[in-house]
Amino acid sequence: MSEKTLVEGIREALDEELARDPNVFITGTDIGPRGGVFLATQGLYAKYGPRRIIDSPLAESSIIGVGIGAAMNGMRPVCEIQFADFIHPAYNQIVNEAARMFYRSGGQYCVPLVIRCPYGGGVGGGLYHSQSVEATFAHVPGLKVVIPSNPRDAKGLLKSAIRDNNPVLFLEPKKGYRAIKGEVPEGEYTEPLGVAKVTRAGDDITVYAYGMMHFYCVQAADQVAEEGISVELVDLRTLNPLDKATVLQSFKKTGKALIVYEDNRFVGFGAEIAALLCEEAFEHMDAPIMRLAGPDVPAVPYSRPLQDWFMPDVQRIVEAMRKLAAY
Amino acid sequence: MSEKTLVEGIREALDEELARDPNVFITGTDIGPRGGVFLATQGLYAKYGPRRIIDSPLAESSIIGVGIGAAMNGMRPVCEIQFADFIHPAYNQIVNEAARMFYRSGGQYCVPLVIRCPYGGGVGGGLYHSQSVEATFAHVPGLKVVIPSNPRDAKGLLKSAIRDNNPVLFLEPKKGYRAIKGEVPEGEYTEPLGVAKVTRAGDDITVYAYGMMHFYCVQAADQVAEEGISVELVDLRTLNPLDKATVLQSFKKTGKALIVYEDNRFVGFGAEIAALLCEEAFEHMDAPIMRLAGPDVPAVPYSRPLQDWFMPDVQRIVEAMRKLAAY
Amino acid sequence: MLKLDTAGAKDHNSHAQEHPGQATAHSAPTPDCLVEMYEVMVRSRRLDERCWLLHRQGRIGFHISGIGHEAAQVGVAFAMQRGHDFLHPYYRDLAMVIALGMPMRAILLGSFGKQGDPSSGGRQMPNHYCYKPASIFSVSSPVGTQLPQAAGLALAEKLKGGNRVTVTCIGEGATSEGDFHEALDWAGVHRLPLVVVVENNEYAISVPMHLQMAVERVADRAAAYGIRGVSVDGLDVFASYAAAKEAIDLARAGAGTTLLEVRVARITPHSSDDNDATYRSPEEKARVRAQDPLPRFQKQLVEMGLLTPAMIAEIERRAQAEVDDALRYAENAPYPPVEWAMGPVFAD
Amino acid sequence: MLKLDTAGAKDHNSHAQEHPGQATAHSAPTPDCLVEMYEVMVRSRRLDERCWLLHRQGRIGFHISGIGHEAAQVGVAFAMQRGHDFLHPYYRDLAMVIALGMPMRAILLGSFGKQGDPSSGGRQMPNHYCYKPASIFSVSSPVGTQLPQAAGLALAEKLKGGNRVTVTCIGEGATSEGDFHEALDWAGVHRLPLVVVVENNEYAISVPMHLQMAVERVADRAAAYGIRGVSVDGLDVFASYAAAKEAIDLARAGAGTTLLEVRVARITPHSSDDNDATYRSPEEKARVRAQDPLPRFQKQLVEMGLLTPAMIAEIERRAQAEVDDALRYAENAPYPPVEWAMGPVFAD
Ligand SMILES: Cc1ncc(C[n+]2csc(CCOP(=O)(O)OP(=O)(O)O)c2C)c(N)n1
Ligand SMILES: Cc1ncc(C[n+]2csc(CCOP(=O)(O)OP(=O)(O)O)c2C)c(N)n1
Ligand SMILES: [Mg+2]
Ligand SMILES: [Mg+2]
Repeated sequence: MSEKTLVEGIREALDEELARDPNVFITGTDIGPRGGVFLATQGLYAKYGPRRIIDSPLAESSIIGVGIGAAMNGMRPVCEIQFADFIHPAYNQIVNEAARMFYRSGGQYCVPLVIRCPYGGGVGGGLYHSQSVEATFAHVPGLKVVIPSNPRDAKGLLKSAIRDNNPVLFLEPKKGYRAIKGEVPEGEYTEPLGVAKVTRAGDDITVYAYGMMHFYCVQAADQVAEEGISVELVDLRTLNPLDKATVLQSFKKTGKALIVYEDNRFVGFGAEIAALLCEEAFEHMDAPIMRLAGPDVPAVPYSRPLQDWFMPDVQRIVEAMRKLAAY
Repeated sequence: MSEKTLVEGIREALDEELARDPNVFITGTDIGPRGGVFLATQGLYAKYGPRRIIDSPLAESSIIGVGIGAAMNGMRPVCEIQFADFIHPAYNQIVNEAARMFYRSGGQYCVPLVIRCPYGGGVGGGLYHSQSVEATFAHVPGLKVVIPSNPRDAKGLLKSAIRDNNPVLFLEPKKGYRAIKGEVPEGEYTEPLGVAKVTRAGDDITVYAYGMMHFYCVQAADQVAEEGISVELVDLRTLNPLDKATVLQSFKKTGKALIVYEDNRFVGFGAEIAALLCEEAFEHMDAPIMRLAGPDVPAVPYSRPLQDWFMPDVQRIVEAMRKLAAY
Repeated sequence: MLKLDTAGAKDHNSHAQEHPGQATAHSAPTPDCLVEMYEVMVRSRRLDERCWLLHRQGRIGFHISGIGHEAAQVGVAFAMQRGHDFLHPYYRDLAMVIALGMPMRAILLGSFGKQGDPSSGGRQMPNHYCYKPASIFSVSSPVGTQLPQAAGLALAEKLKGGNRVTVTCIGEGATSEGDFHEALDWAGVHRLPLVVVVENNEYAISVPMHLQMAVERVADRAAAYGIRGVSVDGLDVFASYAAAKEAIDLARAGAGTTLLEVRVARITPHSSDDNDATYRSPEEKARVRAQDPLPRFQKQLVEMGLLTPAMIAEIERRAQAEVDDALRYAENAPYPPVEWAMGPVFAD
Repeated sequence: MLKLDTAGAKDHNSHAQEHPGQATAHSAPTPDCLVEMYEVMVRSRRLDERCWLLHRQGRIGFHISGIGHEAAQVGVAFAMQRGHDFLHPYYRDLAMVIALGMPMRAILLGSFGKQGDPSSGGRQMPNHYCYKPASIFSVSSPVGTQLPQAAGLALAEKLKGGNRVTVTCIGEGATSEGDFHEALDWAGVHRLPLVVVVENNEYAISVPMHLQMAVERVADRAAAYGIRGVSVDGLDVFASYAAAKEAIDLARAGAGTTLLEVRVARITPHSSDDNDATYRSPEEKARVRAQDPLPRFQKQLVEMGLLTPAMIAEIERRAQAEVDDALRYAENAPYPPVEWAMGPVFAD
């Protein structure tokens, strides 16, 4: 084992899957010699060449559409969308096509396609390099949505995603690419899709998070632990299909839930968690279900103080944890 | 006053606004001589001519993009997307552009644009002529989302939408176009955006709905009334911005909530209502918050029994009402 | 046999071993082949007409027609290595899918939304063909989406060193969609083994060509992508076949993509939901009807001495019998069980 | 003065009464005009260089550059009726927005994300220009989206019977986006008063032209839309001006849209986030640097006797002073209050 960054975990997964399966190939803009704008594909072009690492025209709908076609012809494409903000032109191919192909063809064709996509704010990216898109896509039946929160999961989940026979939107917390470090086992291992993980056991409150917000929640939980607040932390990891059992189980223990996400709050993913809990675990509810989320303005503004205002951070999570615990 | 259908209410609104304001024009496919595939624009081409009723190329992203540009140059375009299923190619122009323009230009440019769009199932439309898209778009700050449930509101809300200085997604329950009839006042009146309506006062349970499902809920409420269940029915009418006050007020009275929507259940609009209630009216909760919604399969299947399986209907609403009342 | 099998999901997208025997190249339409083409046209036409009737009778809920497009479709289909080459069609391609071997029973099960419908198991609307045994991919309603996918099929074929050509079809109206443009950029850059057939019937539902685009010929659009553009009389089987054959041969030989415009006639309303009297005059409709490619092809074959009145009658009889059989079969089939609506949503 | 005013939302999109005096046509670049063009190029270049420096110093968070694009931009801008005609630009259009009258202070407020940034009030990244007093629309990050919007601006102008021409700019890479295609279909069908300027620097970040499209010239793409396509040396002010002037005059006269390709050089990395050593060799970079349009234009004007060493020095002095002033101003400006993040999200 060795300490790696999140982006290194992703790069290792890509490298190993390219080596393992000749049907895997990567496409997207700047993923070739440039190695991707976040260097997730660095070195792969030199190693696997232009037939496996294919720089695409600047046209997201076709990056996905071509991926769907290639997948239906026996390949396992990994398509990179440079920023989640730029997945929007591909919305039709993802939602109407990739997600529905297996169902609509009565199972004749499946679409083993991975869409890798950095998301999230706090990096000075302004309105269009900061967006979170998980709620939008988690709403789509037929599409798996996966978000890793640490290098180990990043590698193991991405490998599972590539081997999955369904389209998987793999959202990578870009602020965590280098900021989040951790042990990554060498060589072959996978993490299953559709399984949440209790990353910290606790008794007083349950906090649900994923991606960068999970990273902050770990720190916040450490902080409130000193005050005697025992936090159970659930890393959702896969948003669709959601691991309902793990989500409900923790809540039944603590009776108090906080959901943290940086996407816009209204109709965000946290709403589904809240709805699920108060629908299926009503008798265990000991407090209002709290959401700490990005505010309902179009996206993260650029200017430093404005960005800071937008982003949930450790301090705000601490405050929310305290408030919930004190209820 | 006279009895009209929902689509007639829409047509009247268009006609009156075209007559009232020379900056209003309509574009989309088949909205010209054909009068729209649902005849919402029937007769308008003959009356206003090809400079005001502009049949577009078959290209949704540009239908919206051209609308945005025209709006920024002083017009009030009403863009028709033929079916909600076909709004997906325009997702980028709607979300990244129309909804963000006012905010991103620091208020220099606003986008007074209406996107009219039939949505919903139960019409034998199969996977791609039945979709509900309200949750996806209600999540987008900067975009108003309006859904009328009756002819009077259809006319009054559409007139307000056309006069609004923001992009408004105006979703029309296509199954209700002719099925829903009601009184429509002659001539000028408007209904305000952002205001929900208690369409039936009651004491036992609150039911939240919109569009076609509201129509069914009225019938279901009648039915259970005979059994002594008193339903308060809230027609949300505008999903974003949501009329939180009315939503909360009714719940504080009844303590029991059922949300009915035909969109896929998971991360659907009902999740937001549930989250809101259990976050801000926890002390009033007397029962689990129930959602009756479309199942999480890609969309409404075509074959009759499969379609019937998918669609919430009066009978299922009645059962849900009974179950909630009995809790 | 037509019952859909969703087991073995891991093999869904593997094409290599299927129907190797069906791969048949037609270097030129032999006399036999011409008669077969004619028979496919007749079969398609009779089925199509029956569907219109069934719709008027309220027995099926929807129909969208290929009437007037058959010559082009048959020309293209017979230029393919049928069963081996890929087809990513659109909703008007009835004659094309029949030519590739999709059974009428299968098609009508779709029209009725009945159990066993191989296209989608009753999930999609009628005429949304999908038939893997004949290498036919799933028709989507959102127009244009098949183009980038077809480019992807062709790209994968090239990467794998395979020799299948991908043929995809689209209406002229849908060439205004961004997906058309994006797909052809890939096609040009990678010289993909792809033929994009534009079935130009001059209308997108009610919107006439001149409001869709400002070019004379859809084939003119090829110039934007560094690919071949060819426009032919799609009412003529010979012209359609020759152009398609050349395009497919070039694609297979590594010479890249052709944008092949076939100029056809939409003799019916857009679909059973349409009323074309709102935008086409009776005179115009009569003019379009007069372009019918079926009598024209019949006349050509008769003049060539390939068709006799007896053969014509026999072909008609067989087509009617086939339609009758398929209709009985589909109408008597049960509806799918509701489990078919439930999924599976995900492949294993 | 640069403080953003969000009041009076109802008037946001009314353009008729603004700055009528600023409408100045340049039928040919007069000597004075040529010198002014040169000065704009110098001003843009000095500001641009300073931004790179500021970024290396960690004083600003991001910069994306127009260095190497200035000749084309100035040529186009001076062919416009500045302030009257619309510009829907993209992120590289620094020289263009300066030419249209956007003050350096305003630009640098954006680079620093400071209060008063007129482009977006600190919400957008640097170089996402928007300046209504000069009829400049808001730059978006998602590439290509400005094209349908520009078509819409032009369509509205035509519907209203106005005489503004809309100019919009885009990189060659972004012409692969579907929005490019869809917009030009409208432009062709409605003969819109629109000029689409493609600034072709042969790279989309790291992706070279030959992997983006299979045409020699982006202007070739015009053939798909029934519009004019013109390709000029965008390193040359005269050629750029002449081609733009003709295109704008034609657009204003009702002759429709031109797709104007200006072939330029991206002398810098894509942006301050890029490292172009990963995909361009030192030799290639040297070759690109040698194409610098600024010394070329200076030499031309000197040879024409329009520029003297003294004038050159004075122009440099003024540009440096302007940059220094703007930098002081922007760096000393406060950050926006957090209320600026909160909205308003909706117009009244
Ligand atoms: C994305 C999308 N937008 C709109 C529609 C509705 N629609 C179905 S067919 C059609 C016209 C297509 O015209 P064309 O491409 O010329 O094909 P044709 O039907 O004439 O063969 C339209 C607008 C659709 N199916 N998909
Ligand atoms: C829709 C979208 N996809 C990806 C990006 C990321 N991106 C920003 S600029 C750029 C390259 C643009 O190249 P080109 O259009 O040639 O313009 P240039 O920068 O060379 O002037 C890319 C890929 C984006 N901004 N928007
Ligand atoms: Mg057509
Ligand atoms: Mg470029």
